[in-house]
Amino acid sequence: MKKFLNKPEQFVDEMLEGIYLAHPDKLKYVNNDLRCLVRADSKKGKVGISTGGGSGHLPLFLGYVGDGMIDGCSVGGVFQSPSADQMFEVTKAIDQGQGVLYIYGNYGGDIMNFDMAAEMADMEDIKVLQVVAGEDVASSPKGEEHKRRGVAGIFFVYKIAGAAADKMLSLEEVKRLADKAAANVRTMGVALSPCIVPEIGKPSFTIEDGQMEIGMGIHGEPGIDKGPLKTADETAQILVDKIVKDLPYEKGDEVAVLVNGLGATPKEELYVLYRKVSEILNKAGISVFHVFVGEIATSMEMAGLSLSLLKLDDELKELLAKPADTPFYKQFQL
Amino acid sequence: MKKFLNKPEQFVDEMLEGIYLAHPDKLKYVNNDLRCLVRADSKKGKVGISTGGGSGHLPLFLGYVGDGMIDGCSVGGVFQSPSADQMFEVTKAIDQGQGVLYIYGNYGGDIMNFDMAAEMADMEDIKVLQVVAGEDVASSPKGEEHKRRGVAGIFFVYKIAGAAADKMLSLEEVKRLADKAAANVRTMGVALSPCIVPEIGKPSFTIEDGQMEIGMGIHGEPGIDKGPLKTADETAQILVDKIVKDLPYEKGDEVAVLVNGLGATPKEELYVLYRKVSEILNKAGISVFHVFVGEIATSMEMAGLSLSLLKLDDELKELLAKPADTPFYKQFQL
Amino acid sequence: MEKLLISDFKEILNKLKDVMVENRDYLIEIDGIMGDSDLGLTMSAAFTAASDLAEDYSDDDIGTMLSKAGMAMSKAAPSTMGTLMGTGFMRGGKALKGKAEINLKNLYSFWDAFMTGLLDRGKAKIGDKTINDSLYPAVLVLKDESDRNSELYPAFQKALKAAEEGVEKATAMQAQFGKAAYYGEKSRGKVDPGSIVGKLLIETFTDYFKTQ
Amino acid sequence: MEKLLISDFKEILNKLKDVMVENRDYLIEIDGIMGDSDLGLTMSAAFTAASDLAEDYSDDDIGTMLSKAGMAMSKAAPSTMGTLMGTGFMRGGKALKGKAEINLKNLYSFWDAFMTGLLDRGKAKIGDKTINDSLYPAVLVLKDESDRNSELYPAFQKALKAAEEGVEKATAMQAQFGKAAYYGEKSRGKVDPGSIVGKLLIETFTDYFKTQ
Ligand SMILES: Nc1ncnc2c1ncn2[C@@H]1O[C@H](COP(=O)(O)OP(=O)(O)O)[C@@H](O)[C@H]1O
Ligand SMILES: Nc1ncnc2c1ncn2[C@@H]1O[C@H](COP(=O)(O)OP(=O)(O)O)[C@@H](O)[C@H]1O
Ligand SMILES: [Mg+2]
Ligand SMILES: [Mg+2]
Ligand SMILES: [Mg+2]
Ligand SMILES: [Mg+2]
Repeated sequence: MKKFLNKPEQFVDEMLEGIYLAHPDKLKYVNNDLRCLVRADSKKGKVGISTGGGSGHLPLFLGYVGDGMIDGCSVGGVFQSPSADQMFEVTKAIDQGQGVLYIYGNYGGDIMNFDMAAEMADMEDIKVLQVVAGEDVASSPKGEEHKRRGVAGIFFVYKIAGAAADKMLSLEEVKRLADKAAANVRTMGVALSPCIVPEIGKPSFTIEDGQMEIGMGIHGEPGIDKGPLKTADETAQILVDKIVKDLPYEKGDEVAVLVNGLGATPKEELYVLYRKVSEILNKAGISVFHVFVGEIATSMEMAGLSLSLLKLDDELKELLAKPADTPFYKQFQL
Repeated sequence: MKKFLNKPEQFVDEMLEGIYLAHPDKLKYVNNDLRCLVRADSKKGKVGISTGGGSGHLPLFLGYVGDGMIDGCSVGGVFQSPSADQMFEVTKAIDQGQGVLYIYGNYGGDIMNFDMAAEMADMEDIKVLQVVAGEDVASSPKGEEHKRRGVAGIFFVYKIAGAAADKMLSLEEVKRLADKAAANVRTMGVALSPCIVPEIGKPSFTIEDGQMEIGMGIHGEPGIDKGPLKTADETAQILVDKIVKDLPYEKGDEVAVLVNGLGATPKEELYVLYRKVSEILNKAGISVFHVFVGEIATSMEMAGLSLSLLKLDDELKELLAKPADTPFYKQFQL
Repeated sequence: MEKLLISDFKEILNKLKDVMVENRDYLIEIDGIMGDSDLGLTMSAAFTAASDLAEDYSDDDIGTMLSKAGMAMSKAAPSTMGTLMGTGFMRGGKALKGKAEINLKNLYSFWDAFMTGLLDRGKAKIGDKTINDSLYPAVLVLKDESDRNSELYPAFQKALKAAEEGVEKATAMQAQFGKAAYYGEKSRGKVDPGSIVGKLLIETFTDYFKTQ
Repeated sequence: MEKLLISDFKEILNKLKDVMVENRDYLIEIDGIMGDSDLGLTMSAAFTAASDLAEDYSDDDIGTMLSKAGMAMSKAAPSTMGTLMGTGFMRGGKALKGKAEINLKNLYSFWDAFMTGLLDRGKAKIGDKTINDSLYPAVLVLKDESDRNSELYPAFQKALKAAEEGVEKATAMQAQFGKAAYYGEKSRGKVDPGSIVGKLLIETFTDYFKTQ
């Protein structure tokens, strides 16, 4: 294991200490718990948006806490859910009387804990609604969408919900828009190499030399096809085909595209892939409103990438285009 | 070699095609040559700033072409200088009669080619001045600063020069400020794993299991100490000590910090390192104006990081704080 | 009929901690096959927290102590199994609230509430290849035995047998929940790590009663 | 005295291409020791571009053809050595501008201008462990031989010997320029890849004259 760390069991807390030291004007923690992260400033009277999940995916999840995006995040151990308790503390800290929307990925541990947190919030009369993001088409077939893993597409859900809350819309309305984004996004990924959880110290799965795994999840969940490394163009074709057929995205549709690096894969390769993605979408008559290329949801040092499409309509487009400014994500008006 | 690519010899051009497809409103190329990249729009009457260098370092170099930063970039093959010819084409495209400043790293091939390009520009009466960035303290001892490699610190030089040009300062004045930034920045890096040039297909250097190389350059140039992997805190201590002593940075100084990931190293680890950097600087009485954490200058999938400090005064601080908006780098007013 | 005091539950929680620590590597290994290899870490952390809490607990209310142990577990290990254990102990403890002495009937009501907590929180059904598939049959046996006023040790021996059979059955099932569900048909034939945890719970109680 | 025509230079550029392609892997290997392993790639690319240009060149102006070949080289391979080769051929070609026939005297003036180009562009001095250290001694020999009106083949044989000795000397030097300079003292005893390129240039000319 080649990592910059001190004691593996201190990894997450030391990372958080570094984050608070680096961004003291933007982020703080509540309840004396580094893992209960909230915005240092906040817009009064706004619906609160909170997320949470395991560490090891930066900028996911906490990186989207900031202006125009979300308000708080409970932080788990590497690939571990934070506790209901922590989620509840964040909820209390960001509620401004307008209620709080939870947005999180479709993982057992997270669901149970957010459910528990919502029960706790209910007992304190904080109105909580939940949006579970699950859009990895490789993780479950059509018809069983509710079983799908949440991966990089959650970025779009944050962005839409964040912009909606910023417009001072109601909790119900923010949820409606977040649900719409979640329903209109599809993702698929491919992995070339594993990653190492510091406390485990060695990869918990392997991908052989010269092999790639199509559809692998961001914690190494199995994909749908393990086989010899394909070219960038072939890979793009497989990802686009599967995603486009699933929703389906159709001729005349307008989409936002996200080409997400999982960690070790350089930006150069993401652009080589996008070249083909753009060509295929263009041929299919699907137009691209904007493409995001970079590390949006990672698995530490895993090599690989994922592709997400978000189908847009006027209201989603308007919200997606709004600026955002967090320590990890900056966007000028599109 | 596990990479998303088609033919290795097409890697750079396909990457560029992807980049132009992704950012059509921001970037274009001139002279029918994908490798002569310039801003799609531009501010009239401004001093032009151009850079160039080998591919494989995204967001370096072309990623800093955009609003508030630089105007053009000639793009070489992976780890290869672009040609003088290409540099000259970019020069012609971005000159607005106020002259052009070349900012590039201290590498033999780049120097020779930019020198040739400057001769060509001179023949066409385009005024060109040059700033060579070389700040890697591990690459050459104090007293031999002119031999030092240019690495991530060039980001600060772009930022300062870009903001200066944006203020419509003269070529000489922009150069003065860029030189000042270059003179006040120091960097040192450490590598954990090598990277692969696509056309070569295998690593051209190795770092053994459990080993790290302190002071390694971004093309695998040898460092000053190869030895067992150190903890994040020990690594931070070594980097800060060497950098601080070199300039030297002193009690009461105000600095900007850059913790740069070389490629595969996750952001999590950069923050674990920054935690200690912050502590050491704090103890030394050096205050941090702003810290940049992320991938600013990479070596494809190399694992490792570099630390840069820029000593600030009022004029540098004002320029550093200005917003910037390129497809690869976005900064709101600090 | 035998009575259990708060000291017994402190001892049982202590044993549970030991068992989870002993099985740390084994749980890591089996969770690594279709999961994320954390189960050994989380169960050790959860039961260490529970045992620490119990040790420090100075009152004699068994139910409250177990509820608090559950809260401590879900804070210490917010993974699927940690949260389920936390929920189970919280709900089970609630069923024993105020009690300083416990018999098999009470113990059944603990396990019944524990099980209901798991089903509520996890939303998995019997047959979905989870901890439910080893624990639920064991709890059914405890109901029977409690109705028949059995002794603790033989009752738990039978429950353990049911849990062990449950592990076998779960092995043959296709996972519908948790990370293993991504393996679909391929999950058949592989042991479900959660079902092992269910069995370890019952086994630890059983072993404790044996030595009394 | 022997005369070289444009056809000879086309043939020599063609041979240079072959030599660089044959030595591709060797140059990659030696550049890999303290450099970036690209020398085999860049020299093949540069001389292929030069040879292609020469093949298509339809005039009889040897100097212009060589200058253009230099431009093609620096476009095709803008690395250190590619740029130096480009500069060398551009400057050398300029010295022969307008000539359709070449003798040893002219050829010396080509190499003299070539060498000056390298020193100008690269700013390295003799003794800095670069191509200069094999090429400069060879060019000095050519000056002598040209002053003495020697035949082409023996003149180049001697120049080649000087280049070979230059390679040996360069091996012992400490690198002051290029990537190898980062190795400081450690660069001593390791062959300088650029010096090999210098030797290959002279060797290819020599071999060509031998077979005439
Ligand atoms: N919804 C659920 N209800 C009950 N048990 C579940 C559920 N989902 C998963 N499990 C059990 O959890 C076990 C894995 O636990 P754990 O390792 O803590 O999960 P994770 O690491 O995914 O959070 C599985 O073997 C299964 O028995
Ligand atoms: N300034 C210089 N002047 C002359 N020759 C140089 C100079 N710098 C480096 N060289 C030569 O260039 C050789 C390496 O060439 P090349 O592989 O093209 O360099 P790079 O890959 O660094 O651009 C060295 O072996 C040395 O002989
Ligand atoms: Mg990364
Ligand atoms: Mg990267
Ligand atoms: Mg697990
Ligand atoms: Mg080289």
